[in-house]
Amino acid sequence: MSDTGFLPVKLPRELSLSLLRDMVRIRRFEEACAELYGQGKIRGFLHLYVGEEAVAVGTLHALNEQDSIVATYREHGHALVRGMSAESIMAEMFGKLEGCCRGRGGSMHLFDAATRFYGGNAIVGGGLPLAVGLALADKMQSIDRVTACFFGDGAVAEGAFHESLNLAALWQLPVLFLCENNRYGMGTAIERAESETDLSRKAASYRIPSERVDGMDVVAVYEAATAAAASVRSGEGPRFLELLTYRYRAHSMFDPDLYRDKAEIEAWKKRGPIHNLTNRLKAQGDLTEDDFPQLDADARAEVQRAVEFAEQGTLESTDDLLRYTLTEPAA
Amino acid sequence: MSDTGFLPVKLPRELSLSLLRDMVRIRRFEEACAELYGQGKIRGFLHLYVGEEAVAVGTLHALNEQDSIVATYREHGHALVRGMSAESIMAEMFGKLEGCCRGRGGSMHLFDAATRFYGGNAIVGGGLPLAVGLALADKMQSIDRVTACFFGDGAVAEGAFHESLNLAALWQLPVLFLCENNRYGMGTAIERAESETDLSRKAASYRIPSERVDGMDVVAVYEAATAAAASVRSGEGPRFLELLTYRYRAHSMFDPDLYRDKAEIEAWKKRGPIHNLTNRLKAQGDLTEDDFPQLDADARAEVQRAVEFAEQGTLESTDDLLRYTLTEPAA
Amino acid sequence: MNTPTRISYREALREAHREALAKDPRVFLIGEDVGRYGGSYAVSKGLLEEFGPERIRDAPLSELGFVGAGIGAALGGMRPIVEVMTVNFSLLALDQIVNTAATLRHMSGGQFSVPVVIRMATGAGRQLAAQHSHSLEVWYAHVPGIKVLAPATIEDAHGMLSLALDDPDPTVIFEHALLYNLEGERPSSWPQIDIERAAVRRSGADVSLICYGGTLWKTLAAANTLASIGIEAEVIDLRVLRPLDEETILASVRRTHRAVVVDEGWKTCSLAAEIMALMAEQAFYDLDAPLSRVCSAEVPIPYAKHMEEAALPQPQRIVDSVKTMLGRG
Amino acid sequence: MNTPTRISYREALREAHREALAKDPRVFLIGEDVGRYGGSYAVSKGLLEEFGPERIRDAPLSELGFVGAGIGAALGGMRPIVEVMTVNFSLLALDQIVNTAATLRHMSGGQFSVPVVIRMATGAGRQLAAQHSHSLEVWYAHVPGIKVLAPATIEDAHGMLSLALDDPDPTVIFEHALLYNLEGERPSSWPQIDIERAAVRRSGADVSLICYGGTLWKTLAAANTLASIGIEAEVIDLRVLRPLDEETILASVRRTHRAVVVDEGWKTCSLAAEIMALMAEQAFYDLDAPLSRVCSAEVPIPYAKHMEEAALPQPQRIVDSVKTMLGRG
Ligand SMILES: Cc1ncc(C[n+]2csc(CCOP(=O)(O)OP(=O)(O)O)c2C)c(N)n1
Ligand SMILES: Cc1ncc(C[n+]2csc(CCOP(=O)(O)OP(=O)(O)O)c2C)c(N)n1
Ligand SMILES: [Mg+2]
Ligand SMILES: [Mg+2]
Repeated sequence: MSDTGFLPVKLPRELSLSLLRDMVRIRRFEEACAELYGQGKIRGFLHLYVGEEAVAVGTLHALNEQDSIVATYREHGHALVRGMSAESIMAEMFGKLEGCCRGRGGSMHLFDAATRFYGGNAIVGGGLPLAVGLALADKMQSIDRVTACFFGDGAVAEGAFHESLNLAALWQLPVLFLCENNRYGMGTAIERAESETDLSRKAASYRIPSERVDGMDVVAVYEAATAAAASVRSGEGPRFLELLTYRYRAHSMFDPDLYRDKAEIEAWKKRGPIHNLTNRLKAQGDLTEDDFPQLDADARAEVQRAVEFAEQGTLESTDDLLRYTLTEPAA
Repeated sequence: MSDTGFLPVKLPRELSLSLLRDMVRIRRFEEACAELYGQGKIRGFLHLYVGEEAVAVGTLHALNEQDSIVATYREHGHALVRGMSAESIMAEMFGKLEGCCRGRGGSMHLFDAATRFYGGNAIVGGGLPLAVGLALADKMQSIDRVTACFFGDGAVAEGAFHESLNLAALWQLPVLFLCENNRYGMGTAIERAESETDLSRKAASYRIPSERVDGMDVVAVYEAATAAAASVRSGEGPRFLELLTYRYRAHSMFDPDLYRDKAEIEAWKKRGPIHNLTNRLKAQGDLTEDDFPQLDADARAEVQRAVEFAEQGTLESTDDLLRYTLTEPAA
Repeated sequence: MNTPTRISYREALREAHREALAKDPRVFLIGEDVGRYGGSYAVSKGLLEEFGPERIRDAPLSELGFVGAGIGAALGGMRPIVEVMTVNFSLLALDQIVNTAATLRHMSGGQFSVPVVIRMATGAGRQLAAQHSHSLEVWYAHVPGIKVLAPATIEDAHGMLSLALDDPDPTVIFEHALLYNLEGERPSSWPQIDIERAAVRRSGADVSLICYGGTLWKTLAAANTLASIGIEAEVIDLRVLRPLDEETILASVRRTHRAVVVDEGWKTCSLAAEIMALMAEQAFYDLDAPLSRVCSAEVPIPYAKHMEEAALPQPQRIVDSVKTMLGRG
Repeated sequence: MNTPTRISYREALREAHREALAKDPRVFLIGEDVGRYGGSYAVSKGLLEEFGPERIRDAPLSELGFVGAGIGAALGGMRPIVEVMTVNFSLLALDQIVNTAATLRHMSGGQFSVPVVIRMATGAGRQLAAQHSHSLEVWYAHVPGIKVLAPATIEDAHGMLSLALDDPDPTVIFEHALLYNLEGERPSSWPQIDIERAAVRRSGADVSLICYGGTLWKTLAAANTLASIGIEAEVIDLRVLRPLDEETILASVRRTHRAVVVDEGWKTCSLAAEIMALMAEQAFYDLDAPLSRVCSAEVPIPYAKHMEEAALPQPQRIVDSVKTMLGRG
């Protein structure tokens, strides 16, 4: 750590601003979602990412277009940063035909073939075996690609975690495991879910090199993910990052959030990722007075356009109800 | 190790002889099973324990009558040492009404309420959650008891292993995990199943104290199990022993055993547990010329009686087919 | 006299839990977020404060592990209530339920009992999409060695729990997620119920409508609509999905000579199919018309509201199918 | 002319694997003990030597993990054949099959395909007792988004694999464990088959016997016995358990007016129930007698041979049920 309390890393200004921009985009998008849920425009389960932006942004910026992404039900941010349009995501949550999945998936099931975004999975731990399989396919086809797999601290207790990490390590597959440790699985604190709360140690027990990273510091996340992705890409087998983060909001819109201290939330907010990066950039002289207001205005405008797009979207015909269950015979 | 190559441990002669006796009983029982399978008297799947006797014998002697046992499909030896009669086990495998489970269970499903022998489980890893639950019941009822849970190296890759170890450690339950590492799960060598082949390290990743033990040396097993059971009993939470052993025979009677070197088998046979203990006892002057022939004759006679008992057993009436599915209303 | 108070299905369940926990020290509740969070459907809200963390036991995300542990604890003398958040996640625990809980008594030749109660939310209707909308009651109803209950009313929600706990064998209770908010008058004392019989929720001579769980209310709504056009439907609530109360089902269709089975499960290989098979086997000569069913469309449940509604059984589809059957289409 | 050579169901399967592996580099086999051990039912014996350990990939005991990995690999462009040793262990993998493989195409609005083939042994009859004798085809046949096949003949064992691999959607293939040793004449060239239609394995006008998988041969044996007393049974082998070929089933019963469904699954909520429901729904006016089924007794399968036999469908029970139906009891 340097005197300013930051890692002594200085990213190029353009990159830094782009990290900031993406965090702000997520934040504004998520705030809008919460509001739209209140208005009944978005329904079903809605899980917000507010507070955790540095994780998706730092990791996804460290990957390239050819890489594959497997995420969870808390994935709007990932989808957005990965390059899916805010319009297609918002329309999906409105249940509109113009949504990325024609309104079939909703908030928990965003998919996009073009950006190799493989969801969106509402089964905790369900994405891990899938990621292992995607990586296996790449390795067998000698495709130079990383599969990044996001999952929460809660997922670590699932058998799927254990089986997947072992397979990935055993077969030396190009998977980058990204554990978003926000300290809670719904209302269950990690201390009440894991006998070993240092999750990177658990990863090590599969002989997967692992590291704990400050998930509130997007620069630290970016650096760690860049190094880990490079290692995975070079054929050294899987890597594991435990990203220490926090969600400011309740687990979902149904969660009364009674299981944690308001003081705990406030303490984490002080270390907020956006705040954190703006301070760093200011200290470095990389952020002008106008930069943030500009980014923010852009993000708000993007979200506004997305909401309008979604509002104007159409509903799929119920005549098509049975479609997309099996492949249709070519016409 | 002392000069003789043995642990510098000297157990009381009576105990030593009883360990030897039980290993020989298992050996003779299993040899008879193989033969009876050839004759078509025993059917279904049959998994023999020949070579691994020190594990069941050393561990079960370290436990007491009030403890609970959960085993696998390779459990004749455990059942026998635990105190179930050879008759009831053999009759079970003959499918006779006089068998421990009326012939409903067969070789893979030996059960006995009297000795708290909870099976016999044909699902690899299936016994682990059950053992956790038994221990949870004991802890909640303040019953001073250890639940010993046997499973193979192959089971370690299952999600059930992961979830069970975490639960046991998280809730500090009195479970003694006993991993019978015979280096193969069917035809799959441990190196092709586990990215980390030091299984006691995996246990440690749940913060469960663990130890690797020479599973061909019944004295080492007994000592380790005694210490571990004492720790579990004293309320220190679960313990894990990895018992390094080897099966001389094929996985089951269907296994052509093509996946391993004959030389490997021969090398392990040189370290055979019965051989090992007789040598040690001779070196200690604890085994007279007559002792072994006597034990052996007793074991053969016991097996002979069991076979006769099973032969003479009766078949359950098919009118009773639907019984034991649900509890019957009291008469 | 007091004015009657209202009570919800959720509260009735909570009350049943409270009574069971108070009565028998062997009873405990285990599951994901049953404690601090208060239960994902708030069934157990407040119980942690009352009974403490040992008996209201939050489990990690380990469905196979904690369901198996519940089974083991039952074997070890406790009376666990295992809450699996939803049937969707129970897929991860099926091995323990089918291969252990359902078989132990039999494999051991009758030596061991597994008095575990496994509760789970089921069904669709809240736009939770393909992975959170299953109705797999039929899978469980297929398995010998377990009992399967589906309380559709507040009385059943309350009463079935303690009867299940008294049962020496494993019992699975399905609570349709849309029922938790169902409200009704709080009975001055809880009625005596059983877990052997189906219930005739409405009498009628023209057609039998057979349903369970979440579809009861849709079916009753359909029956009301039918009554307004002069068709009197008998509504049978199965209540017990395994073992089925064949007698009540057959008696009804022998009176009405026509039946429509309503089931939120996907149509093919549904529980509805079993009810139809039963009638085609044992009441064939009493039938005056082809049997019919109203089930979910054969598609993973879509998110969009209009599509989800189109996929699920609705009162209008029940009405239409009865009208067609009676030549009143 | 060469004397015809014999081939077993197992060898036909092996040949199909070999052809698929040789033809398409995207095809690989993954499962427990498929390699060094040679496959628990010896289906893949010799393939490791021929295709190497990458393509004949031994997996650790991790059913959820490697089935999920197969699904992921299919999504990633490969054509995996996943061997789950038996349906009993597939319970551990159901979440990946039902919640991922079966839903991905739909949830993604048609963007993604999962061309995975999952093979598993099924059924009882070898005294393997309660945990190793399930017949859960009906569970899989309930799930939209997958196809379910049950080859009962050597030709189907050979031909279904490549058709399943060509299919862009997930396919589950059930191989009854007692069929592996089935022998027959090796056809000079493999016949063209399909995976859309049920097969009429024997024609007859008096009654339709509908079966699949392991019960085909028992049913044919029963049909022979019936023929000897002058009853001509039509035997329908379903072949495809999802989507069902309703047309062939209904056409048969419309000809014979009577049907017995034979299914090794437990009776309640069996696949047999679905076939009966179908007929009661769509061929009701063609039926001359109550429908009937011969299924497994509702008990975990016992170990003892005589008890196991008593629990499973047997030719004599099929014969008896037809005789009763025809008033020839
Ligand atoms: C298999 C499974 N069990 C339970 C749930 C219900 N559930 C949804 S999210 C969640 C908490 C997951 O926590 P974590 O993995 O830490 O992710 P986070 O929500 O904190 O991002 C639970 C219990 C589920 N969706 N899937
Ligand atoms: C869940 C499950 N998967 C597969 C099998 C088939 N199977 C039976 S034993 C066995 C090997 C188990 O190896 P291990 O745990 O090392 O025990 P060992 O047989 O060596 O004693 C396998 C694959 C099974 N019974 N259960
Ligand atoms: Mg979390
Ligand atoms: Mg082993």
